[in-house]
Amino acid sequence: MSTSRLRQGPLNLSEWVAAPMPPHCGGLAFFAGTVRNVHEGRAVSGIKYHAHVALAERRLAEIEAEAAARFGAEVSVAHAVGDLAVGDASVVVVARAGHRAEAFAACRWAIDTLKQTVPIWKEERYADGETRFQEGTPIKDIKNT
Amino acid sequence: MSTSRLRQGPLNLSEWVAAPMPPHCGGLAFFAGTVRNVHEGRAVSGIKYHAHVALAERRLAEIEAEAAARFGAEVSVAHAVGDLAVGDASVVVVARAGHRAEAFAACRWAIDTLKQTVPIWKEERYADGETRFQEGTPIKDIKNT
Amino acid sequence: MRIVIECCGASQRWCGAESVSLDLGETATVSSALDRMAERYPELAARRETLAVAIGDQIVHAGRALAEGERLALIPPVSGG
Amino acid sequence: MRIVIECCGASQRWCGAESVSLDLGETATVSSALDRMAERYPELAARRETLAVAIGDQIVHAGRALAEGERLALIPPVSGG
Repeated sequence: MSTSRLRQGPLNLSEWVAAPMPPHCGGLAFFAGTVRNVHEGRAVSGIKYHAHVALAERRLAEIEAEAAARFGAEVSVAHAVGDLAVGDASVVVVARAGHRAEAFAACRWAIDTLKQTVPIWKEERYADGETRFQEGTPIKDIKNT
Repeated sequence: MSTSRLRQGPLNLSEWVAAPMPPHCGGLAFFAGTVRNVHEGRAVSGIKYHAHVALAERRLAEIEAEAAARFGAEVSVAHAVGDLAVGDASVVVVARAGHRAEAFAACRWAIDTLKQTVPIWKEERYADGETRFQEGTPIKDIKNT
Repeated sequence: MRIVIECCGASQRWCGAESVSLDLGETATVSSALDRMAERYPELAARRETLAVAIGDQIVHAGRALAEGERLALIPPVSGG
Repeated sequence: MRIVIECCGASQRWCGAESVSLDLGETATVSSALDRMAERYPELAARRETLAVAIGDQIVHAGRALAEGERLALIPPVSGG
Protein backbone atom coordinates (compact mmCIF):
# COMPACT_ATOMS: atom_id res chain seq x y z
CA MET A 1 0.00 0.00 0.00
CA SER A 2 1.29 3.42 -0.91
CA THR A 3 1.61 6.00 1.84
CA SER A 4 0.06 8.52 -0.53
CA ARG A 5 -3.49 9.55 0.31
CA LEU A 6 -4.31 10.22 -3.34
CA ARG A 7 -4.74 7.04 -5.34
CA GLN A 8 -4.99 6.55 -9.08
CA GLY A 9 -8.35 4.93 -9.89
CA PRO A 10 -11.10 3.55 -7.65
CA LEU A 11 -10.44 2.70 -3.99
CA ASN A 12 -10.75 -0.84 -2.66
CA LEU A 13 -13.00 -0.57 0.40
CA SER A 14 -12.00 -3.86 2.02
CA GLU A 15 -8.41 -2.67 2.32
CA TRP A 16 -9.47 0.12 4.68
CA VAL A 17 -11.15 -1.96 7.34
CA ALA A 18 -8.76 -4.92 7.29
CA ALA A 19 -6.06 -3.54 9.62
CA PRO A 20 -6.10 -5.01 13.15
CA MET A 21 -8.00 -2.93 15.67
CA PRO A 22 -5.83 -1.32 18.38
CA PRO A 23 -6.63 -3.08 21.70
CA HIS A 24 -7.75 0.15 23.43
CA CYS A 25 -10.27 0.91 20.67
CA GLY A 26 -13.85 -0.34 20.71
CA GLY A 27 -15.40 1.45 17.73
CA LEU A 28 -14.57 1.76 14.05
CA ALA A 29 -16.58 4.13 11.86
CA PHE A 30 -16.03 4.10 8.13
CA PHE A 31 -17.38 6.15 5.28
CA ALA A 32 -17.04 5.60 1.55
CA GLY A 33 -18.32 7.89 -1.17
CA THR A 34 -19.12 6.29 -4.50
CA VAL A 35 -20.05 7.54 -7.96
CA ARG A 36 -23.83 7.78 -8.38
CA ASN A 37 -25.64 7.24 -11.66
CA VAL A 38 -27.47 10.56 -11.45
CA HIS A 39 -26.68 14.18 -10.49
CA GLU A 40 -29.32 16.87 -10.32
CA GLY A 41 -31.64 14.73 -12.43
CA ARG A 42 -29.09 14.03 -15.15
CA ALA A 43 -27.80 10.52 -15.99
CA VAL A 44 -24.11 10.23 -15.10
CA SER A 45 -21.87 7.59 -16.67
CA GLY A 46 -18.70 8.41 -14.72
CA ILE A 47 -16.57 11.04 -13.00
CA LYS A 48 -13.00 12.13 -13.60
CA TYR A 49 -11.37 13.41 -10.41
CA HIS A 50 -8.69 16.09 -10.71
CA ALA A 51 -6.47 17.23 -7.85
CA HIS A 52 -3.77 19.72 -6.97
CA VAL A 53 -1.56 16.91 -5.77
CA ALA A 54 0.86 18.66 -3.40
CA LEU A 55 -1.77 20.73 -1.59
CA ALA A 56 -4.28 17.86 -1.53
CA GLU A 57 -1.78 15.45 0.02
CA ARG A 58 -0.86 18.02 2.65
CA ARG A 59 -4.46 18.76 3.53
CA LEU A 60 -5.51 15.11 3.70
CA ALA A 61 -2.67 14.54 6.19
CA GLU A 62 -3.75 17.61 8.17
CA ILE A 63 -7.34 16.34 8.35
CA GLU A 64 -6.08 13.11 9.93
CA ALA A 65 -4.01 15.04 12.48
CA GLU A 66 -6.80 17.51 13.28
CA ALA A 67 -9.36 14.70 13.71
CA ALA A 68 -6.99 12.98 16.14
CA ALA A 69 -6.61 16.20 18.11
CA ARG A 70 -10.32 17.05 18.17
CA PHE A 71 -11.82 13.61 18.77
CA GLY A 72 -9.05 11.40 20.14
CA ALA A 73 -9.52 9.08 17.16
CA GLU A 74 -7.11 7.41 14.76
CA VAL A 75 -8.25 8.59 11.35
CA SER A 76 -7.13 7.64 7.84
CA VAL A 77 -8.43 9.27 4.67
CA ALA A 78 -7.84 8.63 0.98
CA HIS A 79 -9.21 10.02 -2.27
CA ALA A 80 -9.18 8.70 -5.81
CA VAL A 81 -7.98 10.65 -8.84
CA GLY A 82 -8.58 9.82 -12.49
CA ASP A 83 -11.52 8.15 -14.20
CA LEU A 84 -14.15 6.40 -12.10
CA ALA A 85 -17.27 4.53 -13.21
CA VAL A 86 -20.66 4.42 -11.50
CA GLY A 87 -20.36 2.43 -8.25
CA ASP A 88 -16.62 3.07 -7.88
CA ALA A 89 -15.39 4.46 -4.56
CA SER A 90 -13.87 7.95 -4.75
CA VAL A 91 -13.21 8.66 -1.09
CA VAL A 92 -12.83 6.75 2.17
CA VAL A 93 -12.54 7.78 5.81
CA VAL A 94 -11.87 5.34 8.63
CA ALA A 95 -11.90 6.38 12.29
CA ARG A 96 -10.95 4.13 15.19
CA ALA A 97 -11.64 5.28 18.75
CA GLY A 98 -12.33 4.10 22.25
CA HIS A 99 -16.10 4.34 21.79
CA ARG A 100 -18.57 4.79 18.98
CA ALA A 101 -19.47 8.41 19.68
CA GLU A 102 -15.94 9.64 18.99
CA ALA A 103 -15.51 7.28 16.04
CA PHE A 104 -18.71 8.54 14.36
CA ALA A 105 -17.94 12.18 15.16
CA ALA A 106 -14.41 11.97 13.78
CA CYS A 107 -15.53 10.13 10.64
CA ARG A 108 -18.31 12.61 9.93
CA TRP A 109 -16.13 15.63 10.62
CA ALA A 110 -13.37 14.29 8.35
CA ILE A 111 -15.60 13.72 5.31
CA ASP A 112 -17.44 17.02 5.77
CA THR A 113 -14.12 18.86 6.14
CA LEU A 114 -12.49 17.07 3.23
CA LYS A 115 -15.21 18.28 0.89
CA GLN A 116 -14.56 21.90 1.82
CA THR A 117 -10.79 22.04 2.26
CA VAL A 118 -9.08 19.68 -0.20
CA PRO A 119 -8.32 20.83 -3.77
CA ILE A 120 -10.08 18.11 -5.73
CA TRP A 121 -12.55 18.63 -8.58
CA LYS A 122 -15.24 16.41 -10.06
CA GLU A 123 -15.59 16.45 -13.84
CA GLU A 124 -18.83 14.61 -14.56
CA ARG A 125 -19.35 12.62 -17.73
CA TYR A 126 -23.01 12.36 -18.70
CA ALA A 127 -24.75 9.61 -20.59
CA ASP A 128 -25.03 11.91 -23.61
CA GLY A 129 -21.24 12.32 -23.79
CA GLU A 130 -20.99 15.87 -22.43
CA THR A 131 -18.56 16.57 -19.58
CA ARG A 132 -18.84 19.32 -16.98
CA PHE A 133 -17.05 20.36 -13.80
CA GLN A 134 -19.29 20.51 -10.73
CA GLU A 135 -19.72 23.99 -9.26
CA GLY A 136 -18.12 23.27 -5.88
CA THR A 137 -17.52 25.44 -2.84
CA PRO A 138 -14.73 28.00 -2.27
CA ILE A 139 -11.82 26.26 -0.55
CA LYS A 140 -11.63 26.77 3.22
CA ASP A 141 -8.93 26.36 5.83
CA ILE A 142 -9.24 23.24 8.00
CA LYS A 143 -9.18 25.38 11.14
CA ASN A 144 -12.31 27.19 9.93
CA THR A 145 -14.50 24.09 9.69
CA MET B 1 -22.23 -16.23 3.61
CA SER B 2 -25.00 -17.33 5.91
CA THR B 3 -28.27 -15.41 5.88
CA SER B 4 -28.24 -15.52 9.66
CA ARG B 5 -27.43 -12.24 11.36
CA LEU B 6 -25.92 -13.98 14.38
CA ARG B 7 -22.51 -15.46 13.65
CA GLN B 8 -20.42 -17.86 15.69
CA GLY B 9 -17.10 -16.18 16.52
CA PRO B 10 -15.57 -12.88 15.41
CA LEU B 11 -16.89 -11.02 12.36
CA ASN B 12 -14.72 -10.39 9.29
CA LEU B 13 -15.01 -6.67 8.59
CA SER B 14 -13.86 -6.77 4.97
CA GLU B 15 -16.77 -9.02 4.05
CA TRP B 16 -19.25 -6.27 4.95
CA VAL B 17 -17.98 -3.55 2.66
CA ALA B 18 -17.08 -5.74 -0.33
CA ALA B 19 -20.52 -5.95 -1.96
CA PRO B 20 -20.94 -3.77 -5.07
CA MET B 21 -22.51 -0.39 -4.38
CA PRO B 22 -26.00 0.06 -5.87
CA PRO B 23 -25.72 2.62 -8.72
CA HIS B 24 -28.20 5.04 -7.13
CA CYS B 25 -26.22 5.14 -3.86
CA GLY B 26 -23.43 7.60 -3.20
CA GLY B 27 -22.63 6.97 0.46
CA LEU B 28 -21.73 3.95 2.55
CA ALA B 29 -21.44 4.28 6.33
CA PHE B 30 -20.12 1.37 8.33
CA PHE B 31 -19.66 0.73 12.03
CA ALA B 32 -17.85 -2.09 13.77
CA GLY B 33 -17.67 -2.67 17.49
CA THR B 34 -14.64 -4.54 18.79
CA VAL B 35 -13.57 -5.99 22.11
CA ARG B 36 -11.53 -3.49 24.15
CA ASN B 37 -8.77 -4.44 26.55
CA VAL B 38 -10.30 -2.48 29.42
CA HIS B 39 -13.76 -1.94 30.93
CA GLU B 40 -14.39 0.47 33.78
CA GLY B 41 -10.70 0.46 34.62
CA ARG B 42 -10.37 -3.31 34.70
CA ALA B 43 -8.14 -5.31 32.30
CA VAL B 44 -10.29 -7.44 29.97
CA SER B 45 -8.91 -10.50 28.20
CA GLY B 46 -12.02 -11.41 26.22
CA ILE B 47 -15.81 -11.41 26.03
CA LYS B 48 -18.26 -14.25 25.58
CA TYR B 49 -21.43 -13.13 23.83
CA HIS B 50 -24.68 -14.89 24.65
CA ALA B 51 -27.92 -14.44 22.73
CA HIS B 52 -31.56 -15.48 22.73
CA VAL B 53 -31.23 -16.68 19.17
CA ALA B 54 -34.81 -16.62 17.88
CA LEU B 55 -35.67 -13.20 19.30
CA ALA B 56 -32.28 -11.71 18.40
CA GLU B 57 -32.52 -12.85 14.78
CA ARG B 58 -36.02 -11.39 14.52
CA ARG B 59 -35.00 -8.08 16.02
CA LEU B 60 -31.87 -7.71 13.91
CA ALA B 61 -34.03 -8.19 10.80
CA GLU B 62 -36.54 -5.64 12.13
CA ILE B 63 -33.77 -3.09 12.70
CA GLU B 64 -32.78 -3.40 9.04
CA ALA B 65 -36.37 -2.92 7.91
CA GLU B 66 -37.03 -0.02 10.25
CA ALA B 67 -33.81 1.75 9.20
CA ALA B 68 -34.84 1.41 5.57
CA ALA B 69 -38.25 2.90 6.37
CA ARG B 70 -36.90 5.76 8.50
CA PHE B 71 -33.84 6.79 6.47
CA GLY B 72 -34.30 5.38 2.96
CA ALA B 73 -31.09 3.39 3.41
CA GLU B 74 -30.13 -0.21 2.71
CA VAL B 75 -28.93 -1.51 6.07
CA SER B 76 -27.32 -4.81 7.08
CA VAL B 77 -26.46 -5.77 10.65
CA ALA B 78 -24.73 -8.75 12.20
CA HIS B 79 -23.62 -9.74 15.68
CA ALA B 80 -21.14 -12.32 16.94
CA VAL B 81 -21.92 -14.95 19.56
CA GLY B 82 -19.43 -17.06 21.47
CA ASP B 83 -15.89 -16.30 22.63
CA LEU B 84 -14.12 -13.22 21.32
CA ALA B 85 -10.61 -11.97 22.08
CA VAL B 86 -9.45 -8.35 22.43
CA GLY B 87 -9.56 -6.69 19.00
CA ASP B 88 -12.18 -9.07 17.60
CA ALA B 89 -15.29 -7.56 15.99
CA SER B 90 -18.55 -8.29 17.79
CA VAL B 91 -20.99 -6.21 15.76
CA VAL B 92 -21.19 -4.59 12.34
CA VAL B 93 -23.66 -2.22 10.72
CA VAL B 94 -23.46 -1.16 7.09
CA ALA B 95 -25.77 1.48 5.59
CA ARG B 96 -25.87 2.41 1.91
CA ALA B 97 -27.87 5.47 0.83
CA GLY B 98 -28.14 8.16 -1.80
CA HIS B 99 -26.10 10.63 0.24
CA ARG B 100 -23.91 10.60 3.31
CA ALA B 101 -26.36 12.23 5.70
CA GLU B 102 -28.85 9.36 5.42
CA ALA B 103 -26.10 6.75 5.46
CA PHE B 104 -24.59 8.12 8.68
CA ALA B 105 -27.99 8.61 10.32
CA ALA B 106 -29.14 5.09 9.49
CA CYS B 107 -25.85 3.53 10.65
CA ARG B 108 -25.85 5.43 13.94
CA TRP B 109 -29.53 4.73 14.61
CA ALA B 110 -29.06 1.02 13.90
CA ILE B 111 -26.15 0.52 16.30
CA ASP B 112 -27.76 2.64 19.04
CA THR B 113 -31.02 0.73 18.62
CA LEU B 114 -29.36 -2.68 18.50
CA LYS B 115 -27.77 -2.09 21.88
CA GLN B 116 -31.17 -1.43 23.48
CA THR B 117 -33.45 -3.87 21.69
CA VAL B 118 -31.61 -7.09 20.85
CA PRO B 119 -31.32 -9.87 23.48
CA ILE B 120 -27.55 -10.26 23.59
CA TRP B 121 -25.38 -10.31 26.71
CA LYS B 122 -21.69 -9.66 27.28
CA GLU B 123 -19.92 -11.92 29.75
CA GLU B 124 -16.54 -10.31 30.34
CA ARG B 125 -13.47 -12.33 31.15
CA TYR B 126 -10.89 -10.36 33.12
CA ALA B 127 -7.14 -10.74 33.16
CA ASP B 128 -7.37 -12.26 36.66
CA GLY B 129 -9.63 -15.05 35.40
CA GLU B 130 -12.93 -13.83 36.86
CA THR B 131 -15.96 -13.60 34.58
CA ARG B 132 -18.90 -11.26 34.96
CA PHE B 133 -22.00 -10.29 32.97
CA GLN B 134 -22.22 -6.58 32.17
CA GLU B 135 -25.16 -4.80 33.78
CA GLY B 136 -26.94 -3.80 30.58
CA THR B 137 -30.14 -1.89 29.93
CA PRO B 138 -33.74 -3.19 30.10
CA ILE B 139 -34.77 -4.40 26.66
CA LYS B 140 -36.88 -1.94 24.63
CA ASP B 141 -39.13 -2.21 21.63
CA ILE B 142 -37.62 -0.99 18.36
CA LYS B 143 -40.55 1.38 17.87
CA ASN B 144 -39.67 3.10 21.16
CA THR B 145 -36.14 4.11 20.15
CA MET C 1 -49.73 -26.42 34.71
CA ARG C 2 -46.04 -26.95 34.30
CA ILE C 3 -43.91 -24.49 32.33
CA VAL C 4 -40.18 -24.08 31.74
CA ILE C 5 -38.28 -20.85 32.17
CA GLU C 6 -35.03 -20.51 30.23
CA CYS C 7 -32.65 -18.17 32.07
CA CYS C 8 -30.78 -15.91 29.64
CA GLY C 9 -27.59 -13.93 30.28
CA ALA C 10 -26.95 -12.94 33.87
CA SER C 11 -30.24 -14.47 35.02
CA GLN C 12 -28.47 -17.85 34.85
CA ARG C 13 -26.35 -16.64 37.72
CA TRP C 14 -29.22 -15.12 39.68
CA CYS C 15 -31.15 -18.39 39.47
CA GLY C 16 -28.14 -20.70 39.54
CA ALA C 17 -29.49 -22.65 36.57
CA GLU C 18 -29.89 -22.47 32.81
CA SER C 19 -33.56 -23.34 33.11
CA VAL C 20 -36.16 -23.72 35.82
CA SER C 21 -39.47 -25.67 35.88
CA LEU C 22 -42.48 -24.12 37.58
CA ASP C 23 -45.82 -25.60 38.61
CA LEU C 24 -48.46 -22.90 38.30
CA GLY C 25 -52.24 -22.69 38.57
CA GLU C 26 -54.58 -23.08 35.58
CA THR C 27 -54.96 -19.31 35.07
CA ALA C 28 -51.26 -18.51 35.21
CA THR C 29 -49.91 -15.53 33.29
CA VAL C 30 -46.45 -14.22 32.47
CA SER C 31 -46.78 -12.02 35.53
CA SER C 32 -47.59 -14.87 37.88
CA ALA C 33 -44.62 -16.87 36.54
CA LEU C 34 -42.39 -13.89 37.30
CA ASP C 35 -43.91 -13.60 40.78
CA ARG C 36 -43.03 -17.20 41.49
CA MET C 37 -39.48 -16.74 40.20
CA ALA C 38 -39.04 -13.62 42.33
CA GLU C 39 -40.17 -15.50 45.46
CA ARG C 40 -37.69 -18.22 44.77
CA TYR C 41 -34.67 -16.14 43.69
CA PRO C 42 -33.96 -12.99 45.69
CA GLU C 43 -31.43 -11.66 43.18
CA LEU C 44 -34.16 -11.81 40.58
CA ALA C 45 -36.68 -10.09 42.85
CA ALA C 46 -34.43 -7.05 43.21
CA ARG C 47 -34.38 -6.71 39.42
CA ARG C 48 -38.00 -7.56 38.71
CA GLU C 49 -38.78 -4.23 37.00
CA THR C 50 -35.90 -4.62 34.55
CA LEU C 51 -36.93 -8.06 33.26
CA ALA C 52 -38.80 -9.03 30.12
CA VAL C 53 -40.12 -12.39 28.96
CA ALA C 54 -40.01 -13.89 25.48
CA ILE C 55 -41.97 -16.77 24.06
CA GLY C 56 -40.64 -18.02 20.73
CA ASP C 57 -39.26 -14.99 18.88
CA GLN C 58 -41.41 -12.34 20.56
CA ILE C 59 -41.52 -10.38 23.79
CA VAL C 60 -44.82 -11.06 25.57
CA HIS C 61 -46.73 -8.73 27.89
CA ALA C 62 -47.26 -9.41 31.58
CA GLY C 63 -50.93 -10.33 31.23
CA ARG C 64 -50.48 -13.01 28.60
CA ALA C 65 -52.03 -16.33 29.67
CA LEU C 66 -49.74 -19.34 29.76
CA ALA C 67 -50.44 -22.85 28.49
CA GLU C 68 -49.27 -26.22 29.75
CA GLY C 69 -45.71 -27.00 28.69
CA GLU C 70 -44.83 -23.55 27.34
CA ARG C 71 -41.23 -22.40 27.36
CA LEU C 72 -40.58 -18.84 28.49
CA ALA C 73 -37.28 -17.03 28.22
CA LEU C 74 -36.26 -14.62 30.92
CA ILE C 75 -34.65 -11.55 29.28
CA PRO C 76 -32.54 -9.54 31.72
CA PRO C 77 -31.12 -6.12 30.74
CA VAL C 78 -29.25 -6.46 27.44
CA SER C 79 -25.64 -5.56 26.71
CA GLY C 80 -25.00 -6.39 23.07
CA GLY C 81 -22.86 -4.35 20.72
CA MET D 1 8.83 39.45 -13.74
CA ARG D 2 7.41 36.39 -15.44
CA ILE D 3 5.32 33.91 -13.52
CA VAL D 4 3.27 30.87 -14.48
CA ILE D 5 -0.29 30.18 -13.39
CA GLU D 6 -1.44 26.58 -13.39
CA CYS D 7 -5.21 26.41 -13.95
CA CYS D 8 -6.82 23.72 -11.78
CA GLY D 9 -10.24 22.12 -12.21
CA ALA D 10 -12.85 24.20 -14.02
CA SER D 11 -10.45 27.14 -14.30
CA GLN D 12 -8.86 25.28 -17.22
CA ARG D 13 -12.11 25.82 -19.05
CA TRP D 14 -12.52 29.44 -18.00
CA CYS D 15 -9.01 30.25 -19.23
CA GLY D 16 -8.97 27.80 -22.15
CA ALA D 17 -5.55 26.50 -21.06
CA GLU D 18 -3.87 24.29 -18.47
CA SER D 19 -1.40 27.05 -17.66
CA VAL D 20 -0.87 30.72 -18.45
CA SER D 21 2.29 32.88 -18.36
CA LEU D 22 2.04 36.43 -17.07
CA ASP D 23 4.47 39.35 -17.24
CA LEU D 24 4.03 41.43 -14.10
CA GLY D 25 5.78 44.42 -12.50
CA GLU D 26 8.59 44.05 -9.96
CA THR D 27 6.26 44.51 -6.97
CA ALA D 28 3.64 42.00 -8.10
CA THR D 29 1.56 40.16 -5.50
CA VAL D 30 -0.89 37.27 -5.62
CA SER D 31 -3.62 39.87 -5.86
CA SER D 32 -2.10 41.64 -8.85
CA ALA D 33 -1.68 38.31 -10.64
CA LEU D 34 -5.36 37.58 -10.07
CA ASP D 35 -6.24 41.09 -11.33
CA ARG D 36 -4.36 40.41 -14.55
CA MET D 37 -6.07 37.03 -14.98
CA ALA D 38 -9.49 38.57 -14.37
CA GLU D 39 -8.83 41.24 -17.03
CA ARG D 40 -7.88 38.60 -19.53
CA TYR D 41 -10.57 35.96 -18.77
CA PRO D 42 -14.10 37.25 -18.19
CA GLU D 43 -15.35 33.90 -16.86
CA LEU D 44 -12.67 34.12 -14.20
CA ALA D 45 -13.54 37.72 -13.34
CA ALA D 46 -17.12 36.75 -12.50
CA ARG D 47 -15.78 34.22 -9.98
CA ARG D 48 -12.91 36.25 -8.57
CA GLU D 49 -14.21 36.17 -4.97
CA THR D 50 -14.43 32.36 -4.99
CA LEU D 51 -10.81 31.75 -6.07
CA ALA D 52 -7.77 30.85 -4.01
CA VAL D 53 -4.11 30.57 -4.99
CA ALA D 54 -1.59 27.93 -3.94
CA ILE D 55 2.18 28.00 -4.15
CA GLY D 56 3.79 24.63 -3.55
CA ASP D 57 1.64 22.81 -0.99
CA GLN D 58 0.12 25.86 0.69
CA ILE D 59 -2.61 28.41 0.09
CA VAL D 60 -1.13 31.91 -0.02
CA HIS D 61 -2.82 35.18 0.95
CA ALA D 62 -3.61 37.94 -1.52
CA GLY D 63 -0.83 40.27 -0.35
CA ARG D 64 2.01 37.78 -0.75
CA ALA D 65 4.82 39.18 -2.93
CA LEU D 66 5.77 37.13 -6.00
CA ALA D 67 9.23 36.30 -7.29
CA GLU D 68 10.53 35.81 -10.82
CA GLY D 69 9.66 32.39 -12.21
CA GLU D 70 7.25 31.34 -9.46
CA ARG D 71 4.48 28.90 -10.25
CA LEU D 72 1.06 29.67 -8.83
CA ALA D 73 -1.92 27.33 -8.88
CA LEU D 74 -5.39 28.76 -9.33
CA ILE D 75 -7.77 26.93 -6.97
CA PRO D 76 -11.42 27.30 -8.02
CA PRO D 77 -14.26 26.09 -5.73
CA VAL D 78 -13.59 22.48 -4.78
CA SER D 79 -15.88 19.47 -5.29
CA GLY D 80 -14.08 16.44 -3.92
CA GLY D 81 -15.70 13.61 -2.05
